[in-house]
Amino acid sequence: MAEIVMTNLVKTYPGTKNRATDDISLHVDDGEFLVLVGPSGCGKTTLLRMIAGLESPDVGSVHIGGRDVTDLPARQRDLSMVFQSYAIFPHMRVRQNIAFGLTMRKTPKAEIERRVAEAAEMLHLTDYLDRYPAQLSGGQRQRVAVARAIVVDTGVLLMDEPLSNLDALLRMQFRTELKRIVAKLGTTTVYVTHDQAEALSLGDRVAVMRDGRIAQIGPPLDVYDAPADEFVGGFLGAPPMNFLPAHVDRTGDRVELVLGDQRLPAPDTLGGHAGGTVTVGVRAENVEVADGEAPDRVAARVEVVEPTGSAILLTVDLAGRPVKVQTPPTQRVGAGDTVWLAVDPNRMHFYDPATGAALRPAGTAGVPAPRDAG
Amino acid sequence: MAEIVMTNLVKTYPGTKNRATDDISLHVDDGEFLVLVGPSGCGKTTLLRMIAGLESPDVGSVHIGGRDVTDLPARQRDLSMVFQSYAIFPHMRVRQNIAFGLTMRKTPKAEIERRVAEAAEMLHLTDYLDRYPAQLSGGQRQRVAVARAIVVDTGVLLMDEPLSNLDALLRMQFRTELKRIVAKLGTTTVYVTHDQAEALSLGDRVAVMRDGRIAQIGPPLDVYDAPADEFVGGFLGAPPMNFLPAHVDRTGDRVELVLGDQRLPAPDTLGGHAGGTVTVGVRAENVEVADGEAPDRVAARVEVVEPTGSAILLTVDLAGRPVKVQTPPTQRVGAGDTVWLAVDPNRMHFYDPATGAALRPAGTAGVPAPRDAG
Amino acid sequence: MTGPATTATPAPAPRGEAKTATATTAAARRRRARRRTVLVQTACIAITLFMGVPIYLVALAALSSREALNEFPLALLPTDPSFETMRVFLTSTGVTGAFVNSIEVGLLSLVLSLALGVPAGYAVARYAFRGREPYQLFLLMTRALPIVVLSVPLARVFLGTGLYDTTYAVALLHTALALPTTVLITSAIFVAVPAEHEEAAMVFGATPARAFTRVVLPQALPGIAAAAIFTFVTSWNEVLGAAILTFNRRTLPAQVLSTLSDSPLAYRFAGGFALVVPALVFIAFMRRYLLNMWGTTIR
Amino acid sequence: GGSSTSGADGGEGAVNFLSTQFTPVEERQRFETILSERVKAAPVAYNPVAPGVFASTLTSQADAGNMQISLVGGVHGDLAPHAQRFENLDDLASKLTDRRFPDEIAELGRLGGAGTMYIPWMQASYVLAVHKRALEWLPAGADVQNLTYDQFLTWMRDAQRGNGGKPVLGLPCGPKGLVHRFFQGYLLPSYTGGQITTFRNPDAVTAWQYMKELWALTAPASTNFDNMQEPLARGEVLVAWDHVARLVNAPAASPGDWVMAPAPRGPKGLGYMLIVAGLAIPRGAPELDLAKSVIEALTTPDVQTEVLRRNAFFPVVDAPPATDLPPAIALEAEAVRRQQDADGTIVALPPVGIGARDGEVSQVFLNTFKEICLDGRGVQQVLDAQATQLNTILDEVKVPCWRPDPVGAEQTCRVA
Amino acid sequence: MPVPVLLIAPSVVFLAALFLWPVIVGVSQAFTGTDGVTLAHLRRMLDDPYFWPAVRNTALLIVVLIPLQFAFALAMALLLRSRPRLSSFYFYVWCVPLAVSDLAAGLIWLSILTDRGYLNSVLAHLGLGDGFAWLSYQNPTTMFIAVLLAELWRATSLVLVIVVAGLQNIPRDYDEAAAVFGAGYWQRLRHVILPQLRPSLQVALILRTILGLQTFAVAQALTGRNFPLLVGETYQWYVGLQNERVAAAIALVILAVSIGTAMVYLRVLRDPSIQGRR
Ligand SMILES: Nc1ncnc2c1ncn2[C@@H]1O[C@H](COP(=O)(O)OP(=O)(O)OP(=O)(O)O)[C@@H](O)[C@H]1O
Ligand SMILES: Nc1ncnc2c1ncn2[C@@H]1O[C@H](COP(=O)(O)OP(=O)(O)OP(=O)(O)O)[C@@H](O)[C@H]1O
Ligand SMILES: [Mg+2]
Ligand SMILES: [Mg+2]
Repeated sequence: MAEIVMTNLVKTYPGTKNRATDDISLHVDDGEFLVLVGPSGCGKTTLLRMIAGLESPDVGSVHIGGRDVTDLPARQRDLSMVFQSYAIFPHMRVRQNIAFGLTMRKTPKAEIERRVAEAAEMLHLTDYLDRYPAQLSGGQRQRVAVARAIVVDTGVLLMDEPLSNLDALLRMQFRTELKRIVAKLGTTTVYVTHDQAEALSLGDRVAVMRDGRIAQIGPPLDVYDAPADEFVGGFLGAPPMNFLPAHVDRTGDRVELVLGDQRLPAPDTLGGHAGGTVTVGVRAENVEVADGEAPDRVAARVEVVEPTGSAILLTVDLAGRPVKVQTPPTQRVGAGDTVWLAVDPNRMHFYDPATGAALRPAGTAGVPAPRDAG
Repeated sequence: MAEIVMTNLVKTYPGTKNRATDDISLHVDDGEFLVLVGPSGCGKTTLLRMIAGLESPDVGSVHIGGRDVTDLPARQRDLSMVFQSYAIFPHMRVRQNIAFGLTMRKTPKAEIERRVAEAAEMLHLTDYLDRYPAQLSGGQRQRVAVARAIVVDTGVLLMDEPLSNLDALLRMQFRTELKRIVAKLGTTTVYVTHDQAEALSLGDRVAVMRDGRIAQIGPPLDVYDAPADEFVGGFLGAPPMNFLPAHVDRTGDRVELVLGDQRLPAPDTLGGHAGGTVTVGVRAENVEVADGEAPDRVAARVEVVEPTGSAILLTVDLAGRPVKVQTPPTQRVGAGDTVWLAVDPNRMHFYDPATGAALRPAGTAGVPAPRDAG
Repeated sequence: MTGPATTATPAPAPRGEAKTATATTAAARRRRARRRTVLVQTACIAITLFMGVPIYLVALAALSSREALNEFPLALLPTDPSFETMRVFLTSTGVTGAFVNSIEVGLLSLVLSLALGVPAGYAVARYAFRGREPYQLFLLMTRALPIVVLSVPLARVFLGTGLYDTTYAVALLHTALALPTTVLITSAIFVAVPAEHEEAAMVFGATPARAFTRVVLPQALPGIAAAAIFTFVTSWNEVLGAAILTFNRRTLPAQVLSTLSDSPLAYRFAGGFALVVPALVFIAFMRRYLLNMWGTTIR
Repeated sequence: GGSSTSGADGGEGAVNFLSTQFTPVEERQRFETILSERVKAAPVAYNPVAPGVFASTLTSQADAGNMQISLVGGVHGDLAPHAQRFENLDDLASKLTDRRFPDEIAELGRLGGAGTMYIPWMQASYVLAVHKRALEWLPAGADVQNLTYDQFLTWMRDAQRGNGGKPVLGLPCGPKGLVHRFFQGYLLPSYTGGQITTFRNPDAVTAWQYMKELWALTAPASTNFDNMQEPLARGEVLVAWDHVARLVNAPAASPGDWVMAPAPRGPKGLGYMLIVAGLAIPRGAPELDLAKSVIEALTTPDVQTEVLRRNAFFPVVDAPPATDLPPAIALEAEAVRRQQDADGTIVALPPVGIGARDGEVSQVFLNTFKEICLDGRGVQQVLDAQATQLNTILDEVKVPCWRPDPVGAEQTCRVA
Repeated sequence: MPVPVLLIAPSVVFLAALFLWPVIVGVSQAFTGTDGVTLAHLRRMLDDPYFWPAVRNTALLIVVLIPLQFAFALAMALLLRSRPRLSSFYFYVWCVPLAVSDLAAGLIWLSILTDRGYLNSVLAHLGLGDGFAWLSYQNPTTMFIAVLLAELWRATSLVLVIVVAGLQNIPRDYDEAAAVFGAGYWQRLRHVILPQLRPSLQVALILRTILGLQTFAVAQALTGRNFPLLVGETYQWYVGLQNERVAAAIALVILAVSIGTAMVYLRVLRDPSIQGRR
């Protein structure tokens, strides 16, 4: 039982005007894996530190496993943490660093050895166990920090960008392992990352933070597919969601979006906004790119072609605005070509141009298409 | 004129057995943007430090702009650097930190102010100019390190994972800006990253390192599409390239790959290996997934479905081996389904099962399909 | 584990009766925290009394009349302050001159010992050169030999140079006495300054000297301040060397302290107290550098 | 650089005067007044220092051949180690015959050699200071001005009893105290008639036995007392023996409460020690002639009386008895006079001619005291052991004995 | 010339210019007599009744005092580190004894502990007897405690200041990390703070020991020669007995002990994790 309940957490660092976290309330279930994302400086670390007991909130409380721990020192909270700055002990060898949490818990020697060896193996640190941190590369240091956190079996695991300095391959391997460990131990995990793929593949839920507040929280694909506002849509996903202002027009039964002098079919539910202007949000990968003209397609001029390996990212000019669209790597297009774009109306999201908030009642965006999820 | 020529650089850290860089020779053209990638601990930072003059090589030399700088101290090499661990000065405010390089160069006050403001603006640090580093978030600190490096106008710019702690959006914005600056000033840049997209979109060339050696160097898509060996193929790209052992069979004119009891057409050039076994490398996005059976397709059972946002990643079982394939997010498949896979023979890469090296003379893999590149 | 809570619930679920329980433990915890604060304060006050009361007593004695000091039990409060002994003491021959000399010597020693000692401390901290340990022992050797047995040859060294009976001679001697302290203390602090900061400075075009002054030195300020305090108070209180090397240009301790034990008790207190005050002012001034000012250190 | 601290900025034409006397702030102040008012020959930069510094300064300057001091002043023991570093002052001595220095004092100035090495400057002695409250326990028939050691012992015993068991006697046994002079010049001469030769004879055993008893009646805090005027003034002890200059402040506040008396007498007489301070001129001193004029000025009866009046050091010249002395000094002057004029006095001198070993000889007496009184060792056994030590030193220096031991020019002094 | 040599050269030259000759003269005094080389002074030293007590007392004082002092200084530094209210005032007061010379310190403590001093005055005001002879040679225990107390007062600030300066450069990160991993206060102290403080502690230990071997004024003021210390004996022989040769012999003993302990400290407390030295 280690669910985390944060209630109205407010924290302002002394000497600053803005709140680092602004009235955050959040409930992380026992054993849940919550991923925290948000722009740099939005308060993610601060939130973790308050859970850990390293920072005491100005207002609000933190409960872990039903206990009010707001005033409890860190070491009594039964948690472990990967620090963004690693904070591995320079005066200890890697082995002692990894073993630190176990040593503090007076785990038997043999057990410590076994677990350290295991963690080191997992993070490819076995050869470095007898080095001092100063003798390691940046990524190796980060791995020590991660290893130190995962060897101890605590109720709560906090990880602050634990893999930022590792290569994709290692990161992927570790992700799988972490999933396994966490599931096995039932650890409640809060995980900060900037990596899209990590957020979507690891999290039971994703919380998107902005300026010290939670902008949206929900299962990864919900958040990805149906961002609650322009900010979330723009923030999650690489490339970010495209946002275009469009006029809504109803011609008989048909609801259409007017983009410049071209038209695209819109979902019927948008009918209520007929005659008005909305912001259309659509992801690059939800735009279908065709070489030839067809009904219900709009023409656009290709401006930039960026191969990203697994796909090609095009920046096209649509009604005078840059739009990012994605095509499979097999597509042959060049800058200056004209392409024809189509969008499944169900993949469109609509936002209030004034507030940026999703127009939920009027669209289907709130109900994501059903998906299989592993 | 600031091309960098490294010749036979060998470096072994005292107290360690392995070479951190092992006889590296590398030529970076004046104004070129070289991206350095490689697994954690492979020697990237060490290489940068030798270019910067912070580490002196045991063997070998470094020339910058035609001058032998091997024994020249860092400050006389006219370069700037983003340190992996930032190394920003804790006793200086952000403003002084960013201005440091300019101050050392005795730039006029007004000029310093202008440039610092510009860099701060670009990295969204304007509000934090009067803070001490201890009062910043991790990402903000990293941005200070980046800003400090880009305000000075030097011949060589070294960046060691400069964006690892930043969110994708900021990273993308900065990438665009960096490209602009570097192009404008003609700075020779060596850039270490773990980010696939960064490597492919920023680099004029990409160098893949492994165990202190350069495994492959070339234009990004060459390296991506035609990895020189299994290591590079497995390392670059997320997910990594799939590798499958296959028997080569020639039936009349037709060269085929035998995978278990299924067959796939292979390029004719592989004919020379008929009767032998090769390792086939194919990228997830180059596997075409169809719901129905067709000639020249092989059947596979879906095991894991992982939505990554812009696509769906399937892990399928092909002839008893896991293979990652990618489908557009519109595809509907579930675990346990059977799918039919096809691969364009030109997208296949072949490797010697014993050495892992590409079978160049026998395949077309060495010559990538022509592409437009931005 | 597929069904996490659908929304971000603002309030914790299991409240109810548990609420009061957690409330009381929270209160208990706060009480414990308060008890801790009280404990820390008590300890601080106790130590402050131990460290401060003797100084209070000297001040008290220095401002008491001669007769008051002969009473028993002694008064513990300044019921009848008398500035007479203090006045006589402060106006006695040479005290002003000696005061000026002491300041001169103290500051000169400070500057010299930092100038010589800080680079050496840096070398000891940063470089693993051969002779590092012998060098440290060499430094200590000059301090480990009781200076009294060196007094005559030392005086002769200065007599031979024409520096005898000048404040420079005393400053040089005090520099030598403070040098081991300066080197060792600063070296202990320099090790803690990340070498990477220095490397960064050099990459950005700083000469080694500038990298040192702009980047390393500010971070080592606490150690420099500690060393400076030692140098100054050592010099300020040193008697024997100053007495042997000067004749007509005494420092305050040489002028006063050396013969203080022969003076009546009241003068001893007055002299002792008068000597302490300037050193206290100096420490008050240097103290803030001992605590670094840019928040917590980061790496 | 540096600012002058000597009051006379000892530059050209000034006399640098290094001295071990008048170190306390007030005494120094008063003596400087005398110098500036009465010594017109030259400005004098007066520099009182501790004896250790005195020796180091003199030695180093002499060794370096760079003498910057024109005049030195100190007690016999301060000057004796430096005999070979001083100018011969025979000419000055003959010029000053009108001062009529007592022979024994003038003799001391020759430092065991033939020529005059220092000119006598001042003299002093040790007496008893007694608070009148202690007189109530004085044994019947005893005269405080004419005590025997046995009466003294009885008195102290009664006084301790009367004082609620707390001793009333104090002796200056602190690290800078002068208690060894008590053994060398008072106790032992009074009991044995000698100082060195009789060091371990049966009389000496008696004397030390006596000392042991006396110590039992002495305040234990004495081992911290460097001078006795303060414990006396504080009322910590009521009776004390010490150097006059170290007693003078005790009666200062209320002279009416105090009595000053000569030391007690023993079986062999009243032993007392003559303390002489002298003035010498180091070889190679600058301003030699001015320094001589200063010596002349300082030995005029007028200045000598003034020094007594202000700083409680007695004249060494034939000066008319001073009137208008401050009460405390008058008390002391009276006691010193009585001590000198008493019947059967035995004058003891501080060691003569043994130079730098003066301190070591004194230490032998101190060690004897420590072992007998503090450590409680057997008297004879301690005396034998210490006698060996003493002889070791004396054998090295090979000098004839000094008073009260039999003075014979050709024979070296040893413990019998 | 290598950089470190250039950096230490000025101090070496300076000290050598000033001290080389005096040290040679001073040291050689111990072994030369009127007729050549001799061990007589050493024998004299060994035979002196004060020598062995001085050795014993010095050793006792160092062995008891220094651990006490370090514990005390650390406690003070850690109290300050928890940033109590008024901490800067406390810190200042705790530094005050630094400003006091050892002669003055002796005077101060004598005035407190002497029979009619402040301590007994307080006791008298409280009606608790009329004075105990704390410093009497008959009460060696209180005498020793008095010296200990006075030295603790006088010289702990030195350690405190070095430790506080050292603490400034330890990032709080490490402490926080340790706390998160379940380390209690004492564990953090033992596993994180003290190891990182090692260079400062090493230096403080060396300096404190060497300076400790050099001070005697306080003990002398409080106990006279009842509690002889080695340096005190050096002064006694040099100043009081004017025998600089035996004084030099004792000084050599002090020198040997100082350098010996310093060497041990340098070796034993060497930091294995510092590999970053060039
Ligand atoms: N100071 C050092 N002493 C000893 N070994 C070192 C030192 N610095 C790095 N190494 C080792 O040298 C190898 C290369 O290190 P380097 O820092 O160049 O790796 P990197 O490619 O930058 O890795 P990362 O991506 O993790 O930062 C690593 O195995 C590392 O353990
Ligand atoms: N010690 C501090 N003092 C003052 N302000 C601080 C301090 N630490 C953080 N802040 C500010 O609080 C805000 C939130 O910081 P926090 O470290 O929580 O951000 P973050 O979300 O972790 O960012 P990043 O992704 O860059 O690590 C930032 O604007 C930062 O500047
Ligand atoms: Mg953060
Ligand atoms: Mg690196």
